[in-house]
Amino acid sequence: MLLNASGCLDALSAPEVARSLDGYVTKTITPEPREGNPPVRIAETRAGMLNSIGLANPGRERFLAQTLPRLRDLELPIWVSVGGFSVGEYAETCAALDGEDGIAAIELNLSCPNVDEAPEGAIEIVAACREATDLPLYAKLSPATWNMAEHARAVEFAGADGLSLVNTLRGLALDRNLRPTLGTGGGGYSGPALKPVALAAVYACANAVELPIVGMGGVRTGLDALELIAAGASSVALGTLLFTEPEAPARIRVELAAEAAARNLAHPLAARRMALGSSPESVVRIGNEFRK
Amino acid sequence: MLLNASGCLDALSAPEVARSLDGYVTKTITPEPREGNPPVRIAETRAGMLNSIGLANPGRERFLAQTLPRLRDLELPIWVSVGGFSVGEYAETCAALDGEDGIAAIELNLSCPNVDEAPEGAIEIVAACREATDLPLYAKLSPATWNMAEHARAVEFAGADGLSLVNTLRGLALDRNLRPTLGTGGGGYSGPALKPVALAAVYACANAVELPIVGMGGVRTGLDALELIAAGASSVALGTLLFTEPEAPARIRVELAAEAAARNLAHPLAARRMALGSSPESVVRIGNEFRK
Amino acid sequence: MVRRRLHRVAGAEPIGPYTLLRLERGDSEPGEPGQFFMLEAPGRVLPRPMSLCLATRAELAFLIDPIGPGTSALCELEQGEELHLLGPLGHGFDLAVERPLLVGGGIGLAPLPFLSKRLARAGKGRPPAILGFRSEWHAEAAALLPDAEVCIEPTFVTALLPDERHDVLACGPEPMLVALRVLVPTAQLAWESPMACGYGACHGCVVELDGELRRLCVDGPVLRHGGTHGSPTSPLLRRAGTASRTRAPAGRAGDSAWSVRP
Amino acid sequence: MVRRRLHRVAGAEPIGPYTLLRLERGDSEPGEPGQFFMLEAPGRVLPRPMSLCLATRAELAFLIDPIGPGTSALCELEQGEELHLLGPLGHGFDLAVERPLLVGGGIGLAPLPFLSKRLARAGKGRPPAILGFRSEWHAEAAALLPDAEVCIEPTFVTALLPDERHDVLACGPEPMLVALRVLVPTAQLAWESPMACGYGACHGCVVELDGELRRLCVDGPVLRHGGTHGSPTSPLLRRAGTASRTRAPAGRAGDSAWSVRP
Ligand SMILES: Cc1cc2nc3c(=O)[nH]c(=O)nc-3n(C[C@H](O)[C@H](O)[C@H](O)COP(=O)(O)OP(=O)(O)OC[C@H]3O[C@@H](n4cnc5c(N)ncnc54)[C@H](O)[C@@H]3O)c2cc1C
Ligand SMILES: Cc1cc2nc3c(=O)[nH]c(=O)nc-3n(C[C@H](O)[C@H](O)[C@H](O)COP(=O)(O)OP(=O)(O)OC[C@H]3O[C@@H](n4cnc5c(N)ncnc54)[C@H](O)[C@@H]3O)c2cc1C
Ligand SMILES: Cc1cc2nc3c(=O)[nH]c(=O)nc-3n(C[C@H](O)[C@H](O)[C@H](O)COP(=O)(O)O)c2cc1C
Ligand SMILES: Cc1cc2nc3c(=O)[nH]c(=O)nc-3n(C[C@H](O)[C@H](O)[C@H](O)COP(=O)(O)O)c2cc1C
Ligand code: FES
Ligand code: FES
Repeated sequence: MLLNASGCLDALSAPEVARSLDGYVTKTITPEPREGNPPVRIAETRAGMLNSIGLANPGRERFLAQTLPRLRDLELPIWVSVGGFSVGEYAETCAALDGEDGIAAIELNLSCPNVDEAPEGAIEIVAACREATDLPLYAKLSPATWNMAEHARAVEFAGADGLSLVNTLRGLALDRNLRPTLGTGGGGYSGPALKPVALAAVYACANAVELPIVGMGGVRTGLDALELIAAGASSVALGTLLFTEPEAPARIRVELAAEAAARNLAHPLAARRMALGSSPESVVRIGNEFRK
Repeated sequence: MLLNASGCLDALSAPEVARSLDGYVTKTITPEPREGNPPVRIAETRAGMLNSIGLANPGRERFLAQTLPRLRDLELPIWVSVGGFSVGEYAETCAALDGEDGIAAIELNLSCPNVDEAPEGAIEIVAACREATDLPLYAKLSPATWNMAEHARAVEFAGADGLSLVNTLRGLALDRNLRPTLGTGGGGYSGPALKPVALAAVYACANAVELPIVGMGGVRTGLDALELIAAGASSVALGTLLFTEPEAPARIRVELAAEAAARNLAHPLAARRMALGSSPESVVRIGNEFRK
Repeated sequence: MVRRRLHRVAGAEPIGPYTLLRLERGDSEPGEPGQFFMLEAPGRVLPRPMSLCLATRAELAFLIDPIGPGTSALCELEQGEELHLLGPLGHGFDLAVERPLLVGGGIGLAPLPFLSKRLARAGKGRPPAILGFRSEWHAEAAALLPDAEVCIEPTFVTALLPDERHDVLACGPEPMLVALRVLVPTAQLAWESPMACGYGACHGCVVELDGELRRLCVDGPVLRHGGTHGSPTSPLLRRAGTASRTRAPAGRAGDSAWSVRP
Repeated sequence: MVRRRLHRVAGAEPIGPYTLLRLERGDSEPGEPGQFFMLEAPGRVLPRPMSLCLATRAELAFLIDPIGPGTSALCELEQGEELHLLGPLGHGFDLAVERPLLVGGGIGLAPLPFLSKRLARAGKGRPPAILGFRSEWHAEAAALLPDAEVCIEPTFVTALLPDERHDVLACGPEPMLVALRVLVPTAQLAWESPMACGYGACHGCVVELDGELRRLCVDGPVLRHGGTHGSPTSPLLRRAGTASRTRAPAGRAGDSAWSVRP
């Protein structure tokens, strides 16, 4: 299953790009509307980019009243990314989404590097959201943690149905005057440089838990996607790549199929967990997550 | 002050490279000798490299008896990188180094991604080592932590005299057969891709504490070094770059001076903390840390 | 509908400090004057926004100021190499004007040749144009807009503004746009902001419009103060970037007279 | 003393699937046969180890098998481009031998032309050589070692070993080296291992020698079993990398007969 990474596509501005995916993940929604951070919000680095969008979003009410109905017209599974600044905020949004049509899953953004307030603890948030909704809950984790595996086990225990790996790292770029390029100082680091980090995170979590994993971070080619699957991902999301190449999903699908075929695999998902080297019986059953 | 990054130079194999630096940092020493990890130990990625050397080192006794005397012949300030698997191990090595001649500082490796056992807690280690030695103690931190600033304040409180930032991130690369390239699976991710992460870590810590900081991570040019200084570093260490270009220190010095001059700075260190935008009075006094 | 196509470089010629990058047009549409394309920048992660400068049946041409890694890589392209183009994107100039006057500053000249041609095609002949440059060298680029009146610093282009009322269509450095906005409140101004995607996906290019942060790539880059599009009314704090910028970053104050958000 | 110099490409010619990359020699020393250089690989982070293949007064040449991104980038270099060379590095072949016989497998031919020349210079004429290749196409590279006896798979080069005792100096894929070590215990064998630095700085290239992990770039790459240098006695577990490797990675078992460390 090919998705966009949260915050890397506006389906209403570019519906044809969204339709080339198997599902659309919204930009993170918070209870209150957020303007986001002051410009400059983006900077390029040698092998990636920095952003400090700062969770700009219309807020829960306007999202439900105005955005969601228009997203439904896309007739795509919609993943709503949920953010907040307290356990209660996350849970309230989950509760509000619970009754809505057309939502395939909720992705809990537990790891945005662009908001100063650290989440109160991923486990509590997941547990509270679990109470609040029956929708599938994906916990989106930061790779900036000493022990990914422990983190994964904790959110699984708290009731997560899946993991989204990874969010951006924290990065900084300076301009010629040695001042931060971004208005906020640092920002989230994404793109090709992140790929080995994303692979390591997916690999560590897949070794620790049997949850489905949406893998992302620096994917540029079908082989990158196949590697995430081999490390344990069951779906792959495209982020920074979509900025450069909105038609990337079609190319990635073709390349992914070719790379799988070159390895005598009947289907890209047959590569799942191949990097883990686990014996066949410990390989989890793969659901029908790939639509195409 | 220009140093090598720990584990990125063997002064006994290449003394002329060590002599082109202002000080030599040893590979991390543990109490017992370590063979290190099984090959394959290195892999290249698009904008960096992975290593799983695994703290291969002769152990404390042989280091003191055989290596240190030969290092002293270099007549360079020697920084000994100390590692271990318990608070006691770190402290014992610090105590053993305390009486030795020619040691400029101890760098506590609190962040090696290639050993499975996580250190028991950076703060306890620093506090115990503080008890064990009067030598300057630098705490080397991982960038894989949600809150760098808090981490920095904690080790300062525990008695660290300085920070070394950053160690590698955890990364993974797969070969054509979708199996991990490195013998150990994942490994430490270093090189150009790490630069924005290193800058962000130095910037966050310099905002939080006034300790001297050895900045490192992906430095390739004098401008990279100057940026680390602007973000708050008082010294800069070269790692992965030395593998490609052993004569890099001389080039970096020339470029660093030129980049400083182009900005009307009398000396590269005059750029220190420029990225922080702090008012002049909050800028810490710069010691005579740059020998050259 | 976002369109991205591969184009072959037909040629790249220096004009003063700039490079005119000519691409084989293929079946790409040039769009409207003032719209822009995202150009794949060789070796870089993100593409770079560029106004279309000239369009013929066979070619699309861009005038590029090499101020950083991306623009320098674009200027080094050679005949026969290929690159991807995404576009045309954004809102261009409104051509339904009575008495057009084109105003350009430095690399802000870029969209004017195409604009001039389109206005001429609309039947009223080539519109008058005034251009300001930093040096004689930079002014060599004025060759792209024959008959334009040209001035060199320390004279600013605003000094060439005629007394009669005109419909000003302008592109240039921020201080120029700011000055024009005061002198000619109805002017259509082409602004800039760093862009990662150019098609509304990243929210990276926002500027403050009528008190709200809006995406310049979707709502601009051409804005009309008090017109349908609005114009940035209170740019956000931005420390000076490069010394050599000659075109206006919107949403940035630099050392201009604009008020700065706390 | 580590030396790194900039060299200009004098030419690059295909020989079978390989490329002979010729560099202007400048004032660089070629070192001893079997020593290697680290070649800057365009666009890559790390340099790549390559045995010196040929040395003239004017040139240093390397024979390169494009098996991955680094070697492919090196094979695409064109005349006039420049790259850095670090070396010569490591320990080469011991030339003080009575009855030399050169044995090469695939790209393992690389160090043999220079070795042959040096042995000839030592006064005993060109030493005999036997070479094995995977195909006729690969065997085109044998042109670099005139008069060598050549065989193509399924015949292995070991089948060409003469009965009389020789001092074998060999380079080739791991199974070949493993077989030779059994057949000719005194053979000098050139091994491989992935290298980041080539000069002892990274500890990345270790192989197990006499029960200890040693740096192949410092203690090798040429090793003699039971000789002064030792030879890898128990390579470490290594999953097969690429299908097209034709030269031996030391410290790896692959599907060879070597024992594997638990
Ligand atoms: C709609 C639009 C149309 C444009 N048309 C043209 C054109 O026709 N010809 C042309 O030469 N340039 C044009 N530009 C500007 C051009 O896109 C930038 O100069 C380019 O992206 C800089 O990339 P770089 O890698 O060379 O430099 P960078 O390293 O990205 O930037 C160098 C310096 O310029 C600043 N900067 C970066 N991007 C921008 C930007 N978009 N606006 C202002 N400052 C920026 C940076 O902060 C930095 O200080 C246009 C920009 C926009 C938004
Ligand atoms: C001392 C020495 C001398 C060498 N001389 C030559 C020579 O003269 N000509 C030549 O063509 N090659 C030579 N090699 C091998 C060459 O260095 C590698 O093929 C090259 O580094 C591969 O880089 P790459 O980016 O093309 O492929 P990579 O992507 O780095 O590697 C492709 C595959 O090959 C494996 N591999 C990578 N490096 C090595 C290595 N050093 N040994 C074995 N397998 C490896 C990888 O694990 C991977 O599976 C030599 C190696 C050494 C150590
Ligand atoms: C401009 C931008 C905005 C982003 N916004 C969000 C967001 O709102 N919520 C979120 O969970 N992740 C956000 N991300 C992170 C991405 O979803 C993704 O985790 C990350 O970029 C790594 O993938 P990539 O390397 O393919 O871009 C954003 C990333 C970028 C570049
Ligand atoms: C091969 C290799 C070995 C390393 N060994 C150590 C070590 O023993 N102790 C340590 O603290 N850091 C070690 N590091 C980390 C470096 O000291 C440095 O923190 C890191 O590589 C980032 O710098 P760079 O990007 O300039 O390489 C090692 C890095 C590499 C690449
Ligand atoms: S440039 Fe991405 S939204 Fe405007
Ligand atoms: S290649 Fe670095 S120590 Fe041998």
